[in-house]
Amino acid sequence: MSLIQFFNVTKQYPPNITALDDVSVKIDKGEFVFLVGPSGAGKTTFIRLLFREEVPNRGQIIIGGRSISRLKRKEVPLLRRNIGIVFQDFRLLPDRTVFENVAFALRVVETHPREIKPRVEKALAQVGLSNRARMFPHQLSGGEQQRAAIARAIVNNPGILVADEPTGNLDPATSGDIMKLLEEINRLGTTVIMATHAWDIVNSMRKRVIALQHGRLVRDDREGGYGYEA
Amino acid sequence: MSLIQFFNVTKQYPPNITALDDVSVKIDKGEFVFLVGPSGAGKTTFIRLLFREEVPNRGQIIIGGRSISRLKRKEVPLLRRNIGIVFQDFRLLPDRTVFENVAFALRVVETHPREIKPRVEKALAQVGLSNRARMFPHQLSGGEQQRAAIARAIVNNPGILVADEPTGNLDPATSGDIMKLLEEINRLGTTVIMATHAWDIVNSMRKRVIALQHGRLVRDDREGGYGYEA
Amino acid sequence: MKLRTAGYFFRQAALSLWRNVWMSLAAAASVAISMFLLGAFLLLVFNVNHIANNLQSNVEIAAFLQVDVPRQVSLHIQDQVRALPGVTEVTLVPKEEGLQQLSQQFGSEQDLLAATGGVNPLPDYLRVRVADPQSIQSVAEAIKAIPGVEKVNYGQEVVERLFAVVRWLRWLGVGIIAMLGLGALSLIVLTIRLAVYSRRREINIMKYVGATDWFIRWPFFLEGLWLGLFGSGVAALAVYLGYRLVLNMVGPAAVFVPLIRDQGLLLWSTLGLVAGGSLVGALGSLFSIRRFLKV
Amino acid sequence: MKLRTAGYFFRQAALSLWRNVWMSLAAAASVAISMFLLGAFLLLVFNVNHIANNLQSNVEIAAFLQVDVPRQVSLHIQDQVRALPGVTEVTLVPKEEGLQQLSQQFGSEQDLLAATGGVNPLPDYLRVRVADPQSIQSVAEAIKAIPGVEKVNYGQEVVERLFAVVRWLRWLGVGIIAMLGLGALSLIVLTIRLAVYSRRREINIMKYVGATDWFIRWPFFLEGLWLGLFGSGVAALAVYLGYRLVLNMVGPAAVFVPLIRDQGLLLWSTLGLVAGGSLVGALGSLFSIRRFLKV
Ligand SMILES: Nc1ncnc2c1ncn2[C@@H]1O[C@H](COP(=O)(O)OP(=O)(O)OP(=O)(O)O)[C@@H](O)[C@H]1O
Ligand SMILES: Nc1ncnc2c1ncn2[C@@H]1O[C@H](COP(=O)(O)OP(=O)(O)OP(=O)(O)O)[C@@H](O)[C@H]1O
Ligand SMILES: [Mg+2]
Ligand SMILES: [Mg+2]
Repeated sequence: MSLIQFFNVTKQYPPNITALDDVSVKIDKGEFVFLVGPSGAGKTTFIRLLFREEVPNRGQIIIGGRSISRLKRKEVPLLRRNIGIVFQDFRLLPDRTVFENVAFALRVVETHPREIKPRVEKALAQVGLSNRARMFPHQLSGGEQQRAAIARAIVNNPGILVADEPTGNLDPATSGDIMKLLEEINRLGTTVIMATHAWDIVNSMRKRVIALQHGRLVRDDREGGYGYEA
Repeated sequence: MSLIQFFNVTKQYPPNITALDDVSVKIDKGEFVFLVGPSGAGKTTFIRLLFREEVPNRGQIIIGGRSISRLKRKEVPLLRRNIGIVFQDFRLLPDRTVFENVAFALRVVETHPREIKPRVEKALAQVGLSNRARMFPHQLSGGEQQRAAIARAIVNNPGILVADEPTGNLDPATSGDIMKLLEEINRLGTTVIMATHAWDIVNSMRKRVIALQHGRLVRDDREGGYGYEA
Repeated sequence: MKLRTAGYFFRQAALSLWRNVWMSLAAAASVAISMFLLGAFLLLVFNVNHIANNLQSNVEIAAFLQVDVPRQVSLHIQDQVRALPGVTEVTLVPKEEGLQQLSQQFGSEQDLLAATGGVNPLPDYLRVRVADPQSIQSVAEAIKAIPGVEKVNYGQEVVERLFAVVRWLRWLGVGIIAMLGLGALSLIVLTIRLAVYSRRREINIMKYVGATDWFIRWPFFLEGLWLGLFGSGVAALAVYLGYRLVLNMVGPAAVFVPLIRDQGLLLWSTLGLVAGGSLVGALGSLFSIRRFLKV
Repeated sequence: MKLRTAGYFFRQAALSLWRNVWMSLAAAASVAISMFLLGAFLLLVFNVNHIANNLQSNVEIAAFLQVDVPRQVSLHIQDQVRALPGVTEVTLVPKEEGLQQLSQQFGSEQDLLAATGGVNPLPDYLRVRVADPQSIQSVAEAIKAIPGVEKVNYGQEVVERLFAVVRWLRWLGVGIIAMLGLGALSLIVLTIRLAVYSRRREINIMKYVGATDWFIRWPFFLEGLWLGLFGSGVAALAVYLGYRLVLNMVGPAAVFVPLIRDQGLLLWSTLGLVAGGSLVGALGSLFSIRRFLKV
């Protein structure tokens, strides 16, 4: 059975915006999936539904065999802990340092304090931010904030890693490093779903590509390239 | 005389981060300049100094013949009104609609109300956001927010347009449209300075490229390509 | 500033209140509570003062005449006392009446007169009221100087005591009002600061887009003004209606508690509340955004 | 929750207060002002009540005996009265002393006795104090029933009047405290709501990263607790010192204003303030984040 399943999912925002329109898709454990589509196509909405920031108006989302619309309120945090998320707008806690922001993902699962420091430091090193650990988000450049968000998403070794535009603020060299990191993580068994506009990365990696347009699934290729014309 | 002049500008952030290091550069009226460099190189800092969000620790910045470190407090808004800015983090007013956010740039210069509507509508049409005018920033996708920020920057026909990563959240097609728009604006006489990581755009446009690395100016080519190795 | 810009400010302030409606309500409620407390105590202190004045002006002087003074002379002395400046009322209590009162007190009416062999040992006396309680001592002395007056008594000790208590009450009232006024002021300013604080980013953004300080200030000023106006308006209404309620409730039973029933005072103090609240709101708002304008 | 997580919560709450230091101070100041007002009025009402009790228990019964009762019988009656339940003090005022007092009142000492031909027309009387002012009427009636007692007088009218005023004062006091308590409660809750409101995004982010509700709540709960503790601690200290100051200032002059000098009450009410403030702060904080947890 697939790890993630969307059955005829439709998401509408008030007043009358259909962000996702009857989308059905299956993603298996260990897959690496690119989510592409023009601005406003529904990529972020797809991701929001995954970790239940939003619930669909119609259709079903099954993750690990459970319908997430049916999760009890107390179970939602458990779902989210198993999903590492890189938000398009970073969503770092403004009054905590980079270190604390990354550590927070470990704290919520009550990791032993002795473990926290080395694991956070490793994650920060992986994204090249070791020398910014003591700084606050507003003291970072755009790319550095993005990398901090990535570090927070991976520190917990989640089963699923969802990244919304994780290279949007990064130069090509750093982007390359981050992509190598994501591939590495994927190789170790984590399912990776990444929304992106970076056609060069998509084209060079030849992974599965899911293309959205106007909220509809228009293409789903095993080893696809960038592009979303139906 | 050049429109914008940096003389040996150094900007340090506490505790000991040198974001810009002895940068001297001249930009003439009507130029189109790309600002490139790896994440954390100092591009955003360069832009912040331009509109006086920050003041340099050493060196001088002259815009239109005036040293902007010597501006009186009341003159700062006048400087800013002549510079349209697209922020890397958008900085839209959260409790105003897209229309009101764009209109705000006109209101501060006390444009006649009758003029405001058509001009805002034209700017929104130029970035392809006409159908999102009544929505609030948090209801927009990342790319849509970016375009709203661009609309606000251009609505006022500023003498200088500064854009920090204006295509970071945009798909290639929309990016192309935005670049055409910026070129058009530049052709009409506006000086455009754009920080970006989009090497494909930089390479295809063959405009002036200023490259920063670790806060230092490492390259300044008339018709350059992307790249910042010294 | 052009006139049409003013219109924009008004609309903007209203919109802003509406879009932060939850925060606006919290701030306005805070203003309302503070101003209500202030208003309620203002009226309380006014009333305590009123009652104290009342008590004081009820103080009487008893002037005992010499025992052997004939009734004719007593009446003459009464006229003399009545002519003294500051005296409002003089009643002559003839010795017969005095004895009757005394007898009643001991509960043996006939016995007392009988016991003394039909001789009334008491003097006539005058009950004197003065206009200004503060002048009681000097009036007493003037009366004492009149020939035929044996002793003047106005319960010196009790009166001194009463006056001390009243003085103390007045100071207490002033202290309470000052304390509550300061408290209300600080609370309103703090509330508005917190409300503005949660919008500090907004102010920054405005500055970055080229708005002048005044352009940013105006809508905030108006917002503060309206918050203050609304909050203290509610408070004033509550104070007004609450006081009317108290008057009605205490009303018939309160011969002993003479409350102020003057509509003017009530109106002026509620108006004062509203004006004060609005002012504090507007200025508090201006003051609070100051630190965020420095960018 | 593991124990080490508790340590993290404590550090997190402290850090958070420190990083939002400006907001924390505003909120704590708001708590302090509200609680100070409440505390000050609490003591005021206690004192007014105390003074009123004092006044009431100063009320005496005067029991006039029959004029012809011999001194021996008077003394016997005194013993009988003393044995009545609720009576605390009985003083016999012999008729000689009574006459002297009366004479002094009229300012003609010798004349009065002389005028009556050396015959003292007055009866002996007893001055009776009771433990509980409410029982004064029943005691008076019991005394009246004793043979040899002619008339019992406790200034019925005045006492009724005094009791009415005191009752009124008590209700007023309860009303004021209730009003201020409610006001302080609302002000603290509103303040903390505003403080939490400005951090709503932070709460959202925590939820998105997989924090359980309680994991988010704890530090906020502690923050609220500390804000309340600190604010009301300052208030309690101010009330305590302020009251000592008032005692010292009024001290010698205040024979007329018998303030409570009981350290226990002062201590308990300040402790009560601190406990109440902390509780309201903590619960207000919990209550305020609730709506932001629903994501
Ligand atoms: N307020 C601040 N306090 C301290 N350090 C800061 C602050 N703002 C920026 N920096 C540091 O200054 C350096 C330059 O930052 P800047 O934002 O100019 O980089 P950038 O070239 O825009 O990078 P990016 O492409 O990632 O946006 C970074 O290393 C950043 O951490
Ligand atoms: N809270 C909301 N309320 C109303 N409309 C919304 C809301 N969030 C998103 N939308 C709309 O839904 C559509 C899809 O948004 P989404 O964020 O999923 O796009 P996206 O594919 O991530 O775009 P981008 O590449 O620009 O980030 C957009 O048109 C957007 O305006
Ligand atoms: Mg998106
Ligand atoms: Mg930048």
